[in-house]
Amino acid sequence: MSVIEILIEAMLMPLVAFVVGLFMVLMMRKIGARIQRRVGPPLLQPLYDIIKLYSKHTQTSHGWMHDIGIVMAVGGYVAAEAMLPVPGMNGIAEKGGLIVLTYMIMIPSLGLALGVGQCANPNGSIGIARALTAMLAYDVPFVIVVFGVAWHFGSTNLVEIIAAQQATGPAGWGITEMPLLAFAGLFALQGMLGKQPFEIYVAPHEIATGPMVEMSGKHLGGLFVMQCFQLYTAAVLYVTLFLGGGENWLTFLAKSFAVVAIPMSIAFVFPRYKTDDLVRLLWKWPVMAGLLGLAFVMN
Amino acid sequence: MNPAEMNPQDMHQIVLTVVLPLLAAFLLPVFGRISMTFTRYLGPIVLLIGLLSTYVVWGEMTQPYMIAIGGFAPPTGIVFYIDQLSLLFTALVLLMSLLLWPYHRDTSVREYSLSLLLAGAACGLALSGDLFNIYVFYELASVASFGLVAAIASGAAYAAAIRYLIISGFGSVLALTGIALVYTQTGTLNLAQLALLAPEQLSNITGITAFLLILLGVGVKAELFPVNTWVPEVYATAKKRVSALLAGLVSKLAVLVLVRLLVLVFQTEQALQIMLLLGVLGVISGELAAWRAKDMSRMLAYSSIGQLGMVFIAFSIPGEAGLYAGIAVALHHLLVKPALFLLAERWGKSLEGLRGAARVSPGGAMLFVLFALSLVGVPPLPGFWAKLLVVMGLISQGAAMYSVALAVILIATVIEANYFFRLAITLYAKTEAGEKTGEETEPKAHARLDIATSALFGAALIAAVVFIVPLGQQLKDTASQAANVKTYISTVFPTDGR
Amino acid sequence: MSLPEPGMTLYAGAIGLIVIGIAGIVISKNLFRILLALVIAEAGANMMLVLAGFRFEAIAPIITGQGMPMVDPVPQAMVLTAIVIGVGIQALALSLIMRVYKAYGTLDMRVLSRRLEQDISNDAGVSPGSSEEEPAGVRPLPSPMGVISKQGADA
Amino acid sequence: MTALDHLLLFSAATVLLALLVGQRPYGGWLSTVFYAGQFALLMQLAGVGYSGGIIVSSFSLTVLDHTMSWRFDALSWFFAVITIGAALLASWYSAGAWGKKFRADGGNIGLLHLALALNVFSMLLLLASGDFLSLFVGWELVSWASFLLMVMAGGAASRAALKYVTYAMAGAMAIFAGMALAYHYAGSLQYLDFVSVLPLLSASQGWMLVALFGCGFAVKMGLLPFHLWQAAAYAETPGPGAAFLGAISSRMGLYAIIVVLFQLIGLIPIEALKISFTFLDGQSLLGWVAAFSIIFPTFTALRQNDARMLLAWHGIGQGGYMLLGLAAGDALGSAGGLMHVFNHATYQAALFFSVFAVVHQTGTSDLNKLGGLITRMPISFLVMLVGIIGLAGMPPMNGFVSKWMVYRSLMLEGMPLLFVASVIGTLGTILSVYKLIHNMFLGQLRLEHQNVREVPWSMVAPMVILAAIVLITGMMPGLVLEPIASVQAALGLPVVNYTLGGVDMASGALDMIWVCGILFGGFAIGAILFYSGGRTQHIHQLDNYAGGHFLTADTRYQYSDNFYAGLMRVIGPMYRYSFQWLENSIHSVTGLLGSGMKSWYRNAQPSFYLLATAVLAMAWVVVL
Amino acid sequence: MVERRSVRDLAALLFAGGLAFLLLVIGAQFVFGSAPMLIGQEILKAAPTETGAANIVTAVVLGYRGIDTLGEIAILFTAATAAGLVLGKRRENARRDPDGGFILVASADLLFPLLLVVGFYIILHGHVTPGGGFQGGVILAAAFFIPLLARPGTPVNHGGISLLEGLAGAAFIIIGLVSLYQGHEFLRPMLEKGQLGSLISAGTLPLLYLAVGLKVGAELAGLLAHIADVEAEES
Repeated sequence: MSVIEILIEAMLMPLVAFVVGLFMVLMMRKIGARIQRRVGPPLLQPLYDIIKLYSKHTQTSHGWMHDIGIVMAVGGYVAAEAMLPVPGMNGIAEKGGLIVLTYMIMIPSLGLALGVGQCANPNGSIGIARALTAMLAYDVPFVIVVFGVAWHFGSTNLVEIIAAQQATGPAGWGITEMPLLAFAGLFALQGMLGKQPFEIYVAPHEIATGPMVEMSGKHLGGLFVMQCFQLYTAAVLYVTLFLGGGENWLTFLAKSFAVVAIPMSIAFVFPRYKTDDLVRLLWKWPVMAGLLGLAFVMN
Repeated sequence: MNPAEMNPQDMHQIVLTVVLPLLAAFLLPVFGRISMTFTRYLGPIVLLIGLLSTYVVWGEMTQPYMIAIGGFAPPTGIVFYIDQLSLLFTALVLLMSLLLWPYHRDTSVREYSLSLLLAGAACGLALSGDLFNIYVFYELASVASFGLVAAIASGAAYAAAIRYLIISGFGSVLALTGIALVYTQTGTLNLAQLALLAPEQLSNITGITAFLLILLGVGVKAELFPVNTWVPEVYATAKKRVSALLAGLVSKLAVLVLVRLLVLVFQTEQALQIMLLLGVLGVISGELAAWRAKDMSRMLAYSSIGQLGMVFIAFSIPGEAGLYAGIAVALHHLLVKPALFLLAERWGKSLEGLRGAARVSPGGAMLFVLFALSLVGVPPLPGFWAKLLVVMGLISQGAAMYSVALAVILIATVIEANYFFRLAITLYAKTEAGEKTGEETEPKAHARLDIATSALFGAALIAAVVFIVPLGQQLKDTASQAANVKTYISTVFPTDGR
Repeated sequence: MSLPEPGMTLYAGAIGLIVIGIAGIVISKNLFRILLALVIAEAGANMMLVLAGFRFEAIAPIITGQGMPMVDPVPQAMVLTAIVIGVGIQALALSLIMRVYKAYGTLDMRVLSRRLEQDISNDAGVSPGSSEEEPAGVRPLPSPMGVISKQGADA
Repeated sequence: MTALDHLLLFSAATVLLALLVGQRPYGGWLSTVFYAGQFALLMQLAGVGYSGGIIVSSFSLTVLDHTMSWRFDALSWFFAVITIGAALLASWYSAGAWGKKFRADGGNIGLLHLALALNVFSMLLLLASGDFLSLFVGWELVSWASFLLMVMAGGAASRAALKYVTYAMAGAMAIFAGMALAYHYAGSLQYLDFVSVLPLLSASQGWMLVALFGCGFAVKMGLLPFHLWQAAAYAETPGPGAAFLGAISSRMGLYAIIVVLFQLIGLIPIEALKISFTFLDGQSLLGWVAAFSIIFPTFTALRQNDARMLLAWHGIGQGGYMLLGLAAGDALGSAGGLMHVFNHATYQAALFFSVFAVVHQTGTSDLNKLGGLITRMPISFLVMLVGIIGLAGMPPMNGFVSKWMVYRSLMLEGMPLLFVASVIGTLGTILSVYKLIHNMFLGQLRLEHQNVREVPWSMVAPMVILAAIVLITGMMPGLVLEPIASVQAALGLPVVNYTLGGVDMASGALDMIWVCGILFGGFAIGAILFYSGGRTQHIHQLDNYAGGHFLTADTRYQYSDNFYAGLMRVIGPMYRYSFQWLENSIHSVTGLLGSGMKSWYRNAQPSFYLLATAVLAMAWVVVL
Repeated sequence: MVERRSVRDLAALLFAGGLAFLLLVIGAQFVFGSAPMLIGQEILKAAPTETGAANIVTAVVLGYRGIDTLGEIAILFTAATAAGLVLGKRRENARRDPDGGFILVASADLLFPLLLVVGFYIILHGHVTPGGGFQGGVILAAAFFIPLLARPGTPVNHGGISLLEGLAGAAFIIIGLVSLYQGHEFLRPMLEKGQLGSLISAGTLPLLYLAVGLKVGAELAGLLAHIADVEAEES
C-alpha cells in the first residue's frame, strides 16, 4: 500500500470522524432533550455552533500556549483518528496499534491542560487537576481491558483484531468472548467521555465549567470540535475492541451510535460524583471485573 | 644456623636496639645535670643509631638467625630470635618512637627516659625468644606507659593511670600464672623448645588454659575485648602523642607476642576460636561505642578498639593466610591511628566544637579525610587491601563462626564510614557568624609539629598505595617465614632437637 | 581418700593466695585495698612459680661440695625478678594513689570512675553522655505518626 | 596502548585539568572541551559499540595475587556514551553564567568541576572493569566521587550525602561479601572461572550470591527498599551536578546488575531460583521489585513541593522501568529497558537543566513560590515541555518508545499485573509532571518575577540540544536501537528486530516516523482550523478576572498547593512512610546499642570482666 | 543501686571460687616434687664451669638470664622515674613533720654504718653464698632510709640518688657492651673464672652484682624518699 494512499486515508478518516462526531453530538443533545421533555436542537445545530464560535469578533487569548493547547487538543485527535480503522480504510493502524492509540488520545487532554494552565484562572487549574485525576481513575480499568483484548487476540494491531472478530462473526466478538472486560470497558468509556456521573471536572455550578472557564470564541469552538472527535473515538474504539468493528459502513455507524447512546442515556439520569468517590468507584467495580475477566481470558 | 656471609659483629648489633635506649635512659638524669640541650637530642640520636643497626641487619640477613645472650647455648640461656617479622617490628618501634618523640620544649628529662625505656622494652618484646624474658619486657613497657600516661600531671590522668595499672597488674598476675603452668608442665621457657614439646605436652587442657591466662594478661595491652575498659579514659586523658604510641605501637607489640606464642606453641583449635570470639565482640563494642562518642579522642579510642578487634579476628585465621592478613591490618592501623591521634591533639574536644575546623587548618582536615578513607577501606588505599586479605581469609574458612566474623566486619565498616564522615562533614561545615552559639569555641589550628608528623604518616600511606605490589609480596614472605615453625626450631637448635 | 601429697597442698596454697587476691581486687572498692589484694595475688603467682621447680629432699642450688640433688635454680631466679618487678609496680601505684587522693579526696573506685567520666566530659565540653538512666537520643522505635510529623521533604 | 587506554588516560587528564584550572573563569570551558575530546575518543571505539566485539586495555595489575584488567564491550560503550555526553553538557551548562553566579554565591566552582571529572573517570573505570576486583574498585570510586559531588554544597546537601554514603557503604559491603563468596566458590576473581563454577552451585548458594549482589547494586540504583537516600541527595546537589547524577549516576547500579546478574549468572538460573511457599521465582521477584520501584517513588514524587525533589523521585521511579524491561528478558523488553537508560538520561538532564535555569533566575525551586514564567523564559518552558512529555512517556518523545517496548514485552510474556503496575506508574507521572510545569511556568505570574529574563545561551544551548535529542530519538528510535542491538548480542540476549522508525514485528509493530508524521500533520490541521478563525487579541498576563472581578496582581490566586486534592483524599492514607519508619528504627536501635556499649566501657570495676572472662573461657576449655 | 552492687560482689565471689576450682582441676594432673627441670639440669651441670659461681641462682640471675635482670633493674628505674614524675618536687617552704625523739635518732645513726657494711657484704658474696645484689641492695636502701625516717626534716639529695642509680645501671650495661665489642654476644661473662667458691671468682658476675646492688639500693631509696618526701597534708 503506497505512501500516497496512506496519506489520503489519513486525510479522509479525520474528516469522516468529524462528520460522524457532529451527528453524535446532535444525538447526545437530542437524547438529553427527550429525557428532559424538550424538543432539542435542529439537525445542523452543532455545526452552526462551531462556525459561530470560530467567526466571533472578540477573541481573547491568554498567550501562545493558550492557542497551541487548543491546536494540540484538536490535532491530537485528528492524528488519533488516522489510527482507528473504519470500513475500507486502515490508515496507519498497522504502524501504531492499540497502545499507541491509548497514549495518543492522552495528548489532547495534555494540550487542553497546558492551554488552560496559561489562562491563570484557578477554576481552570482545579478543573484540570480533577480531569487528570479522573483520567488516572478510568485508565486503570481501561488498560486492563486493553491488555485483555491484546492477549485474547494475540495482537495489538487493530486491523488484525477486527479481522479476527469478523472471521468468526458475533460468536467471536469481544463482547461475547470476554463480557467482563466489555463491562469494565463500558465504565472506562463513560469516564473517557467525561459525562455525568463523571463530569466533576466541569462542575458548572462549583468551578464555573472548570477548563472551559476562560475559553471563548474559537478556543471554545476548538473544544467543540474536540468533543466531536472524542465521542467518535471512544465509540469506535469500543466497537473495534468488543463489537467486531464494522463489516460495512452501515453496521459500523449503527454500532457506533448505539455505543454512544448508552452512556448518554446513563449520563442524563445520574447526578455527578465527587472526585474521590469517582476514583473509588472506578478503582473498585470495573477493576475487579476487569481482573476477573483477565483471569478468564488468560487461563 | 647463622649464615656464613654475615659477620657476627653486625648480627649481635641488633641487641643495641634494646640495650642502647636503656643505657641512654639510665644516663639521662646524669647528663641532665650537665647539659640540657644534649639530653634533648640524646634520645633521637640513640633511636637513630638503633634504626641504623636494624637497617644494616635487614640488609645482610638472608634467613632468620638467633642470638644467645651471654653466649649460653639455648635452651639454658635467653635467645633473641631475629626474622623479618621481628626486625620489621623493631624498626617500626624505633621509627614510631622517633616520630612521636616528645619534642616539646617543656618536656622533662624523666619523660625522655620513660620514652626511651618504652622503646627499648618494645624492641625486646619484638626480638625475645624466651617466655619469661618476654614477660619482663612486657612489664617494663607497662610501667613506662603508666608513667607516660601520668606525665600530663592532671587528676584525671592520675585516676586513669591507676585504673589502668590495676587492671594491667591483674593481667600480669594471670600471665605469670600461665607461665608458671607452662613451666610446671614442660620445665622450659625457650620458645623453640616449647614449640618442640607443644604437640605432646601443651595441646591439652593445661596448655590451652595457660594460653588463655597469657592471652588475657597480655590482652590488656592489646585492647582485647573484655579487658580494654581502660582504653577510652586513658586515651582521653593522656597526651595525644602518648595515646598514639599506646594505640599504634604498644598494642601491636602485645599482639605480636600473642601471635608468636599462638603460632609456635599454642596452635590449637580452641585458642583460635576464643581469639576469634573476643575479636568479634571487640569490633562490635568498639565501633558501636565510637558511633555514639561525642568527643574526638574517645571516638578514636573506641574505633581503635574496633580495629584491634579486627586484628585479632585476622590472626585467628589459622595458617599463613591469617598471619598475612593480620600483619597487614596491624601495620595499616599502626600507620593510621597514631596520625589521627596527632590530629586530635588540638581537636580532641567535642565533635560539635569542630564545626568549620577545616578553615582553621585545611591541611589537618584533608589528612583526616585521607586517613578516614583508608580506615573505612576505600580502594586503592592500603586499608582496602588489608581488609581484602582479611575477608578473603575469613571466607576461605568454612566454619560458621568465621562467616559471622565476616559479617560483623562488614557491618562495622558501614558504621565506621558513618561516624568518620559525619565528623568530616562537621569539619567542612560552613559556619556563619550568626549560627555560632556562645559556649562553643572556635576550633584551634594544629601545632606545626603535629601536622608535619601526621603529614609524614599520610605520605607513607600514599607511598604504600604506589608500591602496593612489592609491599604485598614482602609481607607475604614475612608472613610465610613467621608461620614456619620448623625454621624457628632449626634456627635455635642447629645441631639436634634439644 | 588419702591425704593429698604435700606438693598438691602447696599448690593449693598458691592458688588460694591467687584467688584471695583476685577476689580482693574485684570486690574491694578502696584503691589501696585493691593494691594490697594485688600484692597478695602476685605472691600467690610467685609461689606457683617456685613450686614449678620444687622437688623433694633437694637442697638450695648452691654448690657446697656434697653432691646432694638440688632444686631447679631457674624458677628461683625468675621469682627473684618477679618480686622486684612487683615492688617497683607497687611503689608506682602507691605514688599514683597518693596523687589521686590529693586530687579527688577519695579512694572509692566507683566514685572515682564517675568523677573521672565527668572530668573527661567537662574537659571535652560535652555532656557526660548517655547511660542506662537516659537512653539514646532518638526514641527507640518511633511510631509512623512520629515520623510523618518529623519527615517533611524526603518521603 | 589501545584506544581504550587513550580514553582512560585522557579522562584522567581531565581530572588533572579540573584540579589545576578549575577555579579559573575559563576552567569550565576548557574542561568542556576536554569532555568533547573524550567523546571523540569514545567515537573511535564506535566499532565496539555498533558491531560488538571487545577492546582490552593494555594496563593490567596484579595485587595480592588478584589480577585486575580492564576492557570495553558494547554494553560499556553504550553506558559510556551517556556518561560522557551528560558530563559534556553539564560542564557546558556550568561553564558560563551559571558558574559565575555559583562562585558569586560562595560556591567552589573548581571543586564542582573536579568532582564532575572524577565522577566521569571513575565511571569509565567501572564500565571498563574486566573482573570482580576491578568492578568493586570502580564501584567504590564511583560511590565516593558522587559523594564528593553531593556533599560540596554543604548544609542540607551534606546531611543527604551522609545518608547516601551510609547506604552506599552498606551496599558496597554486600557486594564485597558477594565477591568474597564468589572467590570462595570459584577460587579466583576472574569472570571466566566464576561462570565455569556456576553450574555446580546449590540453590541456596545461588540465592546467597544473587541476594548479596542484587541488594548491593540495588542500593545505588535506588530500588525499593533502598531508595530513601537518593531523592534528597540528588536534589540538593548543585545544578549541573544534579543533572549529571540524575542522568547517569544511579544507572551504574543497573550496569553492574546487568553485568553480574544477567551476563554472568544469567536469567535462566535466576528464574530457576524458586521462593518456597510462593509462586515467585528470582525473575518475577526482580520484576515485582521493579514494579514497586516504579509505583511508590512516582506517587511520592506527586506529593513533592520542590521541583528538584519531584524530578529526583521520578528518577528513582524511572529506574524501575529499566529493570522491569530487563527482567522481562525477551528481545523487546531488554531493548526497551536499555533504551530507557538513554532516554531517561536525556530528558531527565533536560528537565534538571530547565529547573535549574529557573532557580538561576528566580532563586527558588519551591513549586508554591513560582508560576507564570512561560512568557519570561519561553525556551526553558519548551525544553521542560519536551522533557515532561518524554518523562510521562507520551508520543512523540523518546520516553514513549522505550516504555512502549516494555509494555509490549510484558504483554507478550503475559504479565498483566506488572503491565498494569507500570501503566499506573506512567499515569502518576503524567499527573505530577503537569503539576511541575503548571506550577512553574503556567498560571499566575508573581510580581517579583515580572522582569525575569531567559537564561543566557551558555545555559540554553545544552538544554536545546538535549530537547532536540529527545525529540529526534523519539521520531527515529532506530538511531539508539542500533547500538542496543549489539549490546543485546554481547549480552547473549535475543536481539530486537529494529527499524529506523522503531520495531518491526508481527502482532503489532511500531513505526514512530509515521506516528509522529501523522501527529504533526494533525497538529498542522488543527493549527489551520484554529488560525483560520477570527483574529485573536492577546491580553496581558496580569490582566485576570475571577467571577467578573478584576484580580490585582498582588492577590495570590495561583492554584499550586495541595494539587490533586481529590486524589489525595483517596490515596493519602496509603502513604505510611513505612520505609522511613524502618530506617529510623534501625538508626535508633543502633544508637541504643551504641550507648549500651559506652556504658559497658564506663565500668567501676573493670577487673570483674577480666575475672569473669578468664573463668568462663577456662570453664569452656575444661568442659570441652 | 545497692543490690546491684551486692549482686556483682556475689557474682565475683562465685567466679573466684570457679577460678580456684578450675586451677585445682588443672593442677590435679601435675606430679609435684619431681619437676621436669629441662633447663635446670643442664644449668646445674654446666653452671660451675661456665660461670664459676658457687651460687647457681646467681649464675642464672646474672649469667643465663642476665638480660632479665637488666630488664628488672630497668623496671625499678622506670618505676622510680615515674614516681618522681608523679610526685614531683616539694616546695622548700612546705611544712615538714617534726623529728623523732632522741632514741630513734641515736639508734638510726648507730644502725647506719652497720647496715651499710652488711649490705655490701651480702652483695659481694652473692655469687658464693645465698643472697646477692637485690637482698643487699634492699639493706643498703634501709641503711639510707632509716635515718630519713628518724629525721623527716632533713632534705633529701635526689640528685645524688639519681646520679648513683644512673651510673650503676650504666655500669651493668657497659660491662655487657664490652663483651659485645670483643666480638662476643652481649653480656658474655669475661675475666677468668677463678677458684669455685672463693670471693674472687666467677669473673664479671660480682661486678654485675655490685652494679645491681647499688642500683637496687639507689632505686628503692629514691622511691621511698620520694614517697616520704611528699608534702604532708596541710591539716
